[in-house]
Amino acid sequence: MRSGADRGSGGCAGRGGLCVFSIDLLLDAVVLGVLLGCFYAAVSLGLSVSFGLLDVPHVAHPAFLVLASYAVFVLNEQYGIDPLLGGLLITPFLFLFGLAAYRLYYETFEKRGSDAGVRGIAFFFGIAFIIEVLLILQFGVDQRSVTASYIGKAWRIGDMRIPFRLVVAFGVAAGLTILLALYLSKTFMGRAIRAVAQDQEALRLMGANPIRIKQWAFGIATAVLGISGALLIIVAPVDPVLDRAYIGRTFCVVVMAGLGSMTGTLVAAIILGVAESIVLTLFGASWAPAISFALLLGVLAVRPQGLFGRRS
Amino acid sequence: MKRRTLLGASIALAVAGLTSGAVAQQPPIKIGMSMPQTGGLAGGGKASLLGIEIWRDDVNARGGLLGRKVELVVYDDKSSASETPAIYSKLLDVDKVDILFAPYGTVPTAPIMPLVKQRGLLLMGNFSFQVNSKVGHDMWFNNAPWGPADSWAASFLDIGQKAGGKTVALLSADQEFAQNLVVTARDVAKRLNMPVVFDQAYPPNTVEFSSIIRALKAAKPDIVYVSSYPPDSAGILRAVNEIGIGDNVKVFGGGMVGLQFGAVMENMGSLLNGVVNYNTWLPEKSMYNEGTKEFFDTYTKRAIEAKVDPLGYYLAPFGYANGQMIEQAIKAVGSLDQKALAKYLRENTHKTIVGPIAFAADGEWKQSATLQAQFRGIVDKNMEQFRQPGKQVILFPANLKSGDLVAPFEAARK
Amino acid sequence: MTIPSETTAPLLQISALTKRFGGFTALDNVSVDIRPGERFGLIGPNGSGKTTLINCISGAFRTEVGTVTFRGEDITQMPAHVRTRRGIARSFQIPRPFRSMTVLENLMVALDFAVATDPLVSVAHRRETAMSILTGMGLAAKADASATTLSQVELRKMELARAMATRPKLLISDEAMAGLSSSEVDEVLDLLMSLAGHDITVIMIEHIMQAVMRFSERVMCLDAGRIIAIGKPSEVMANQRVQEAYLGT
Amino acid sequence: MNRNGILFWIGAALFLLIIALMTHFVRNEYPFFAGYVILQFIVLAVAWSILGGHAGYVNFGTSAFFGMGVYTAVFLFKVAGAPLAVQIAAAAAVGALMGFALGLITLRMQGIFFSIATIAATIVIETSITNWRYVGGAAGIQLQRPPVTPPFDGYVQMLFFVQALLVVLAVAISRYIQSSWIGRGLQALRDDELAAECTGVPTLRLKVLACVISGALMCAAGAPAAMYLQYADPSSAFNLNYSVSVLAMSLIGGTAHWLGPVVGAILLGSTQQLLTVTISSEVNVLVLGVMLVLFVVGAPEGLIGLLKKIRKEGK
Repeated sequence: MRSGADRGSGGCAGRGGLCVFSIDLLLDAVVLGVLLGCFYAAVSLGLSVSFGLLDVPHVAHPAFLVLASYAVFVLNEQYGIDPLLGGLLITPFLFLFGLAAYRLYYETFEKRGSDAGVRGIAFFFGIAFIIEVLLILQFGVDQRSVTASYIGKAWRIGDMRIPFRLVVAFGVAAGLTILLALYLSKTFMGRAIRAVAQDQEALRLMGANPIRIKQWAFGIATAVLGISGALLIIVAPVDPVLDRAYIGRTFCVVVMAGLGSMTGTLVAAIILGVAESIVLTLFGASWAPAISFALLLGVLAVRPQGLFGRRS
Repeated sequence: MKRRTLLGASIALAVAGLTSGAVAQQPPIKIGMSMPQTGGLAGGGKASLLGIEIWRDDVNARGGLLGRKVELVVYDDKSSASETPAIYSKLLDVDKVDILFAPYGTVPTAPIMPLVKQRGLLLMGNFSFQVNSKVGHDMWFNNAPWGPADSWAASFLDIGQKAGGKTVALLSADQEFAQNLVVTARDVAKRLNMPVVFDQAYPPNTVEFSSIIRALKAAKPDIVYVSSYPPDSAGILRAVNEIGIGDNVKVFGGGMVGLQFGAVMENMGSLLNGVVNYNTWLPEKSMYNEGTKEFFDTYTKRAIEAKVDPLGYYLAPFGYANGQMIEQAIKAVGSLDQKALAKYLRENTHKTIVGPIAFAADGEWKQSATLQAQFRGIVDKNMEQFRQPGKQVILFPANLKSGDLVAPFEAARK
Repeated sequence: MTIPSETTAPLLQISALTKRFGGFTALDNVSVDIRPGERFGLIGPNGSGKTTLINCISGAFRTEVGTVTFRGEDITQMPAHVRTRRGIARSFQIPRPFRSMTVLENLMVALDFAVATDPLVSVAHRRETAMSILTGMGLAAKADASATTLSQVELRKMELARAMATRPKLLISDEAMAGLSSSEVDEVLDLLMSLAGHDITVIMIEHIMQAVMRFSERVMCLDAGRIIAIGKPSEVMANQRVQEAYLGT
Repeated sequence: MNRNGILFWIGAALFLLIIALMTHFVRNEYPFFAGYVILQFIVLAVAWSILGGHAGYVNFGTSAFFGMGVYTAVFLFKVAGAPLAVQIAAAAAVGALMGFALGLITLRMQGIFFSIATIAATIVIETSITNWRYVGGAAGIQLQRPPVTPPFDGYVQMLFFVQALLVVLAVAISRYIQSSWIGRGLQALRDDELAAECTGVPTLRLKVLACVISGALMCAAGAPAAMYLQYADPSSAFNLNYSVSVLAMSLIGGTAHWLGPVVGAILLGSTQQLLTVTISSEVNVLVLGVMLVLFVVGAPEGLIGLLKKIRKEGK
């Protein structure tokens, strides 16, 4: 295997001299990992609602995410609007888009009942591809990135340096998670959404219209992408097919979290981020994806309902 | 085996026969190729194709070859190896093309090497890396100025050593091309007995490079050799800019793919300053040959509506050069006989807009003309700046040198 | 509390069964014996643990505490399909037909899997068996209709038919009459009556009291996962706590 | 039923005969290159729908199985110059093992979880191969074909025929499963897992069985690709494209009947081949996307379902 003897290695492996550093290397790795994790959480939250709570196999979530990033990019490029602000600006449109998207999904699948799963997935894959191509035709295949005061600077703590981008991602992600968690637990609509996730029948008997509620929830899930998309393009440049890189990651986070648990999503994402960051820093970096997804498989094998799963 | 070479020969003859018979009613000379127009290599593929198309228009304006118009037959290989065998079979068996060009890049090219060898056909390579080393096809000619496999690692590490560097760090994308580069870098480092203090391959789709750069920094190398891909190059430089890389680093860069493309460079802007990276063509005085300026005048115009790299330094002129070489060969040989063309290409030096090209036995350039250049005084969000000389100062090779290294890296970044 | 078991050995023996979901205790130390051939009624307000109990019997849930013994064999850890082969069949509160199949095929699944599949038994023969069961249920006409086209009562019957096709010793009917008109209720009730008796034991969960009264030889009432009363229907009905549980006072 | 069986086998024999004749009398090699790819997709689609169609468990790991097939072949060829037949047989074995392991880990989960798990498994496997120097690692590996074995006079022709054999095998298996108790069990658990369990269907065992068969076939289909391309690199061998195309083919054809994926694969496969040599741009990705959406929305039962409907209305 490659990252064995014939290849030197970073961090501590083999090289005595470096072991001294590996302690605060580890510390850095953990800190950066937590920040990265929060970023992952931010891009997964929407999915955690749409897939986690509504059981919509939303494979196009990352594609929507990239789409949002491009919207933010345009606002930033054309009018010099700050990416985060841009993200907020497009949020209402995304909400409406979400409502429409769910309506279409419902009419074509859930209404027909049995195994919407398979077709739903295919459907969203189709949507994702269409979005990819439209983006390519519009913007070309090159990467795009935004400019903002907090991109490219770092925050010094001793000899540790933390990129502002990630600090922003951290703050926003944390805020977003708390907001959503509160929304779902405190507001009437939020509780209704959770109820739908638990037991549609019960809700129907209570006279509420589950479809309406699910549509609303999907709207929320899509609206969140405004900010998530902004973070995506703040943290790293985006290109039209970037979504493929995030299908695995986002679903990994949501499933590992246990469906529909917002705080769970945050924690799972942080675990993923830290694992990735530590492997990148201290071991054969090229193994990073294997590690994080093996982690997911492990969790699923032991606890199919995820770390914070609600289902028995 | 024998049976197959026979078959190959007979087909080659058939092709030759067909064409010579065809001269009468003057059908066009067909040049067939696949070109990545979707997928990871699309950006480069499109620029490269534009270069070739410009040559086609020029040569047709000059009245074509052997009195026949030149026509391109191009298919998209989706940047993947699995598409090209069918495509090239289509080109040969259905479209009956006269000359084959290879797609841009190693992955799509690799599967067709055995095919062309088996059929004894000439193949003009297009920026693939060492695809012929195992196959050993003597009718293969690569337009890329790589030269010997280890040349650019050698030149980069040499620059670093001259700047007083002793230890090396290797950071590479865990993908095909980057890995080929880093392998040679390991050998060179061993040869120059420079200890490798850090050697990591980061996986594709890595989002955040801060932690890996942090680890690299901790290894305190003098020379950092990076072989990365376009999506990652930006992330790496950002992280370097934020995390810092340590004052002891003399030179940074070497094999970063992407820093040759206009859009990517524009994106990164001032982050590029100080980076020493490989390139193939740059707008420095020393780089202009007969026809070079005219080519770029045309390219710059057509790049806009073609929605491809507005600069097009990296690939386009070499696509054009491929055309020029085949043009000279056909003119000299006076026919489309593959063997004769190959013989001519192998034995002569060819005048092209990227300078004179002579091939070694393996079909790579006799000596490397891979540039190592340092970015200087780059500002953010400005495409035009890259058209001026002095923005990328050529440090290697000596005959094209246009300036001296500024070291250490941290100093050069300011 | 355990019922002093009758002369014959019990068919089903549940002892100290406890089922928790997270913090919530759905079944709390439930113990009961059910005799062969008995018609057993299970009542209790919503969420009292009735369905949970039969999920534990049929194997839909696994239990951590307590044991389930069927015909002298401990089946606590057996997966559902094995229990079915041992002779435990059930219907569902909300009917769960195989929607992509015809009524006949629904039964064929049972005959293919639940009954020890004997290669000598030809497909044709199995079809006959299935048809005869359907005829017994008055569904013969619908044999080749898609399960999705059935009416509520037909669905109920088909589920019972499918359950019967597994040749059960114990048949559990989970609110098979919910949402049916009174005449339909009687239909289904008569069906269950006719099934019960000849070496099939029936556990019936029901909200419709007169149905339970008519059907059951013995009634057990659950509330909040505990047995609050068990015995003759009339006694249980008279029971103070049962009335409280139902009237929610 | 029985007559159908005979008809089927006659059809299969004819199919193989035609293929064999082609390999001898068609001189133009392009049909073999293009045809090979289509046949390969037929095998993949049929194999996929054994689990995805009958049981309704969406496997995203098609590319993982395919890639493993490729690399099993690469490894055996490099280590021992094993002949094609051995490569394929070994690949099938590996695929079966993979299917078994994956099945045991993931098939306890409800449908969609399984899909996610297969994505994860794919990434884990691809990363491991990428880090395996011996088979070329990320840099990829070039292979030199051995001389072709008679009666074939071209290696591509041979591969074409071999892939055709795999098609017949796959279809025969899928057809048997559909008409047997296995098929009925899978169908039952697809409709309602709990109800199936309570009707005596050993759901987990059936699912794992389906996963094993489907995995073996997918891997086998991948094995010849090593010799077809004479080159292997992880990013091509584990390309997401395989997973999605195969999913699309099965759905477009219809998963209710074994013929569905065959039809779908032929249709979409040849369309893709055609587009590659005609439109040749982003547009062919777009076509895949649009086709997917149109079919799942417009013809949820796929072409087969559509035909059935039409016939019904005809009557």
